[in-house]
Amino acid sequence: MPDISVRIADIKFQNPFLLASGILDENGYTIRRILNEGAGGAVTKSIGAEERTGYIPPVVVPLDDGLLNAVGLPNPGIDGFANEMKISLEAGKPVIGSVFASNADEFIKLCRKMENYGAHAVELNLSCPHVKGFGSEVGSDPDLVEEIVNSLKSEIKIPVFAKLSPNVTDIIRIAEAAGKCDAFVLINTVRGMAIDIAARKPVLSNRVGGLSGHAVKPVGIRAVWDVFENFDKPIFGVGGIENVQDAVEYIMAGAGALQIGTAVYSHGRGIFSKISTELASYMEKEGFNSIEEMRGLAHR
Amino acid sequence: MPDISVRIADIKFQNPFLLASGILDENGYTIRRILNEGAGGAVTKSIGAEERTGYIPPVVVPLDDGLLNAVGLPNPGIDGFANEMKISLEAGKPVIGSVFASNADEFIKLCRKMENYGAHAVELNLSCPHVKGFGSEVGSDPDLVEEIVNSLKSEIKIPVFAKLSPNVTDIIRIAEAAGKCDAFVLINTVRGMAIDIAARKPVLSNRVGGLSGHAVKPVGIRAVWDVFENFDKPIFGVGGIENVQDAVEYIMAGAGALQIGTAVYSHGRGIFSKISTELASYMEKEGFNSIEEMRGLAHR
Amino acid sequence: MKHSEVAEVVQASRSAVTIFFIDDTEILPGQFLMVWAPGVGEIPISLSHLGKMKGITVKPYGKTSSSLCGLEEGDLLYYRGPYGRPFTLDSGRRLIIGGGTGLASLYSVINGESTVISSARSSDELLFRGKFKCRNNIEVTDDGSAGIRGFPVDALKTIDPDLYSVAYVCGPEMMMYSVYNYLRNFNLNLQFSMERMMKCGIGICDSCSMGGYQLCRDGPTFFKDEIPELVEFGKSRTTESGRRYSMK
Amino acid sequence: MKHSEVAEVVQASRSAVTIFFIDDTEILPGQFLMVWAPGVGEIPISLSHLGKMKGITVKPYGKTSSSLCGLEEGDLLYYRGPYGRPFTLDSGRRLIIGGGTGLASLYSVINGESTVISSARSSDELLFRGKFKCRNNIEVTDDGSAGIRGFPVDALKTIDPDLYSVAYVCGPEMMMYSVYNYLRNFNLNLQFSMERMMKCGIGICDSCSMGGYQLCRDGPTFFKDEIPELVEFGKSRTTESGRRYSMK
Ligand SMILES: Cc1cc2nc3c(=O)[nH]c(=O)nc-3n(C[C@H](O)[C@H](O)[C@H](O)COP(=O)(O)OP(=O)(O)OC[C@H]3O[C@@H](n4cnc5c(N)ncnc54)[C@H](O)[C@@H]3O)c2cc1C
Ligand SMILES: Cc1cc2nc3c(=O)[nH]c(=O)nc-3n(C[C@H](O)[C@H](O)[C@H](O)COP(=O)(O)OP(=O)(O)OC[C@H]3O[C@@H](n4cnc5c(N)ncnc54)[C@H](O)[C@@H]3O)c2cc1C
Ligand SMILES: Cc1cc2nc3c(=O)[nH]c(=O)nc-3n(C[C@H](O)[C@H](O)[C@H](O)COP(=O)(O)O)c2cc1C
Ligand SMILES: Cc1cc2nc3c(=O)[nH]c(=O)nc-3n(C[C@H](O)[C@H](O)[C@H](O)COP(=O)(O)O)c2cc1C
Ligand code: FES
Ligand code: FES
Repeated sequence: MPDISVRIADIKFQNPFLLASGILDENGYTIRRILNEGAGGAVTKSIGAEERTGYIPPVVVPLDDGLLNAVGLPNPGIDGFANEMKISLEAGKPVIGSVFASNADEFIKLCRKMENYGAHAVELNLSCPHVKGFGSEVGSDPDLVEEIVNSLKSEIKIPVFAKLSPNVTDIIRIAEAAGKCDAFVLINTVRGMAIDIAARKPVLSNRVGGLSGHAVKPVGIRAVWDVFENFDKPIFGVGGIENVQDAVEYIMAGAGALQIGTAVYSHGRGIFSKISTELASYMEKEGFNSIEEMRGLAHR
Repeated sequence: MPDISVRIADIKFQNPFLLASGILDENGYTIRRILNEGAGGAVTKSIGAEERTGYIPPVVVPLDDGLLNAVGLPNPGIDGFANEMKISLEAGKPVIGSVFASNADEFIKLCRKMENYGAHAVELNLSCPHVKGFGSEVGSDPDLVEEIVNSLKSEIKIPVFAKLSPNVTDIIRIAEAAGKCDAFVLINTVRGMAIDIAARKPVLSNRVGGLSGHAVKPVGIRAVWDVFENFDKPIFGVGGIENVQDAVEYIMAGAGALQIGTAVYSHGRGIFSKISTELASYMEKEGFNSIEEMRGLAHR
Repeated sequence: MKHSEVAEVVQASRSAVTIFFIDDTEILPGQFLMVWAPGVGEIPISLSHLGKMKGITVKPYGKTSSSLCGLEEGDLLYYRGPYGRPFTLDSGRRLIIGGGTGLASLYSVINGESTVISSARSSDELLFRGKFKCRNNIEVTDDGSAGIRGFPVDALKTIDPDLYSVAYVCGPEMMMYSVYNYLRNFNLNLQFSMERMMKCGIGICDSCSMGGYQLCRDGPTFFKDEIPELVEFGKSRTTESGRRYSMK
Repeated sequence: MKHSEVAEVVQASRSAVTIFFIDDTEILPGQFLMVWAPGVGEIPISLSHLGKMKGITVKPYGKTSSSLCGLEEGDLLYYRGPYGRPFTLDSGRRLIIGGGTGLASLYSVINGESTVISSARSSDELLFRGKFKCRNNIEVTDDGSAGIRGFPVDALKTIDPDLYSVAYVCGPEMMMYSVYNYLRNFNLNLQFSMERMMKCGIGICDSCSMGGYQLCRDGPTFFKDEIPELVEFGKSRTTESGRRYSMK
């Protein structure tokens, strides 16, 4: 059987499919279950310094070809998340702590705590498109990104992953600024909005949200492709992965591992074990022995 | 019957549905037919100073929920387009000349010719995402955009429309730079890519292309919403309009008129007359007398 | 978002109302809708009435439910769904145990041979009084203003659960927890409709999870043998922010 | 993109080959595929062979067609489609007029009672020689190396078109234009499969348009009464850039 495990920044994942940040990863019991049911690893909900309740529902709008969301980064604050990390880690698989903050100092504090909680790595949310003062507002300022990543790399021992936004003029410029990170995570959601014409109102209570799911796959593929062309660094591909073909497309574009978010809604939690089996059969049929062999193949 | 005609920058359109730039508008006979078959107006293929053959096919990739294209701005050059404009204008409806260039002087030359050909307005392609040196490379530089729009406004008599890209960090900043234009056109395609995993190659010969169609509608709605909130200027909404609901969603977000591209492929040329009839019935049923009455309603 | 015109609004208790609307979709007992009050909020609401004329029964708690309770005939009701795993309709005698608006989701499984234990704070909060298809209705109120003073478990002690083939239960979590701990020792089947905060309704936000299961998708219906897996049931829950607190 | 394994490659003339592959999709006579040679290009190609085993017959012109002609058994053929309006199969005797690879798209409509006029520059370029289902085959070559020296119209003058109920025509545009101008005066039905540059194949790029109709979508088949509407037919066409030039 081909080997579908991957090693990114010295963390070994039994399969390349991680649960993406913000999807069923706020409650430790849920993370533990998803890992036990077959995810190769999990990224937690993005956690900040202070407790936030997030936006009033509607926080999601299911669309034909994707999902629009503006959950508003609800989270119990880093201290309140200690127990959830503990429960999550009981699965014995890698758990990556996602964090958001507006400056380097705050990021350091959060990441130190994640490190103490036993997170295998931290993922910096430099990309959430719908919360003022955080996410892509931070992640679109190259100087700030550089300061954050560089100071984290000198303060934190566990690997640092930078999750970038596609909602920027030049993603390469931002990736350069985050150049010291241990891996890139591409992409977060694409800014979007939906109006209900009968109610004559935006559906999301926050009005603007982020588009995810199948509709944004081409956007993610292009981001992974461009970053792979320009940097020699691991990439987590995320955005619209629903089946083995999507996964292989990301790998051939340059991703060394993958994250799945919206498809957990459209295909259920079972997607992790299903897609892992499918990937192994695909590799067997095509004669690939490892994911590394497939990685970036479309660039040749 | 409700009045579905609109007036933008003093140009009267019998219905608010224009053919978008780049879709069936390179050949004068095609434009003439589409206008005769029911489009309210047409925007031409983007025309440059010199003849360009565009990219080698594949230039389009039909996807489940949209279309990826990198046609590469083929065009006969502004001089070679004179005859097509003549044929197009025989339909007796507004024809808007789309042009692309890399600096203000070139834009002026092109727009002057379009004016001489009888174009009712010019649309500046500041947004094509896949041609080096043009389109969004120009359109993401606020200083350059400002110079182009301002100098055009002093040199050209016909209205100037600025077509902006969603592939920028801050569309409001670019809209401000284009602040002297007579109307905004939102949006052009979203940068994307598709890889064929059996061939292990990007499908488009240019690799990167632009995503259009239903998948990008939320991106367009959000752009129109944000620009409407910030500027008191007409907006053409474009991106994923396939049916009357989509059209009304754009109008309620702030669009005063609409353009249709990809749906001409997915629904055929007949879409213009069909959607116009549907819009009239919708307005009748909902008690709207004019499009102006519906415009921006979701902002209340 | 779907929308339907409100056909009728009927009082279901002093404060709760049943909103009727026409929707041809097949919806099964125990499923719920995410109901939107534009500009206000969106909340999960069970269907109390099925068939071509559908009905939801809402009690005004906070902003969104209160806004819904203000709907009138001819207004539009906005919603998405149906969502969630329905009840299965077991044959044999049914024991129906509803607390507060929890009874709404059970209303459509009541048949002629059912016994309904309906509970509320006080008599005027009891839902659907006198409107049950069955003759056996045991009322329970916290303040004793009607029926038995106390909680549903007190009513259970007055009957023999093993005369029933199945119990359908819905209500506040602590009420359900005590009912569960009582009834698990009997032979009848159990179908519990669990209730937690639900922000998305589609299994993506984690706000409704219990022991790793999403109530909005794996539930809200859970069967007897599944309930032990819901390790948080009756013990701890998370707030809107995801902060965990103990229920004990 | 779809892909199928090449089952067999057979010579169809000195330079053209027929590539056979298995595809269960229903494809009708006159429809075409957009065939992709990865890393090279994508071109429209008609189906010459229908049924479960499909076949395309390609002549090497430029890069893409030459690359396709180099495919071997076991290689993958990439394509999308089928696209375009098919021929309708009229009853009665069929007159088949094919110039160059134009004959490929006509091959599947040839039946026992057909007369085939096949034309090419020279004898070794004639497609499918001796492989027609019918006995009547009039060959025409520019250089006279086989059959009549000249053009299909010269062959038409040797027969009575009104003995046929329909003519199916495909070939270079000027050839089709002369055939049209000759045959329009007779009573038989006409079905022309038009050919122009096609970049997208799906009716969006305008590269294949004639008189406002997209050959890739409204055509490539056009009927007798429609041809006058194709005002550019035989008169002017546009290059890859969209530059118009006169064909006269
Ligand atoms: C599957 C399901 C079905 C339901 N069916 C019905 C029904 O048929 N009829 C009905 O009246 N209600 C039903 N509910 C409960 C209903 O969704 C809540 O009453 C509603 O969310 C309250 O919203 P609100 O905006 O009015 O209150 P808010 O303004 O949001 O809150 C008012 C107070 O109630 C608290 N609160 C809100 N929601 C919950 C909750 N789910 N659990 C605990 N506390 C909460 C808030 O924290 C706050 O203190 C159901 C809930 C679920 C999960
Ligand atoms: C509906 C349709 C069906 C077709 N079916 C077949 C078929 O069954 N078999 C077959 O061999 N060919 C067929 N063709 C023609 C085929 O598509 C062209 O031969 C092909 O595009 C040449 O591509 P190339 O890349 O090899 O040549 P290129 O390298 O693109 O060009 C070689 C030369 O041919 C010219 N050229 C390319 N395409 C065309 C064109 N469409 N019209 C005129 N000149 C052109 C170029 O300008 C250049 O001078 C069909 C065309 C159409 C529109
Ligand atoms: C409901 C929802 C909540 C999300 N929350 C976060 C978050 O807190 N932090 C983050 O970095 N990304 C968040 N994302 C983005 C996802 O992690 C992912 O990047 C994006 O959805 C694209 O992947 P997908 O198409 O597989 O969902 C969220 C996405 C969704 C749909
Ligand atoms: C094949 C194709 C070619 C296009 N060419 C141009 C162009 O030349 N100039 C331009 O401004 N926009 C061009 N566009 C963008 C469209 O005008 C439009 O902005 C976009 O497709 C979104 O609208 P839609 O979803 O209705 O297609 C092109 C789009 C497509 C699909
Ligand atoms: S309500 Fe979001 S997961 Fe259940
Ligand atoms: S080939 Fe593009 S419109 Fe026909």
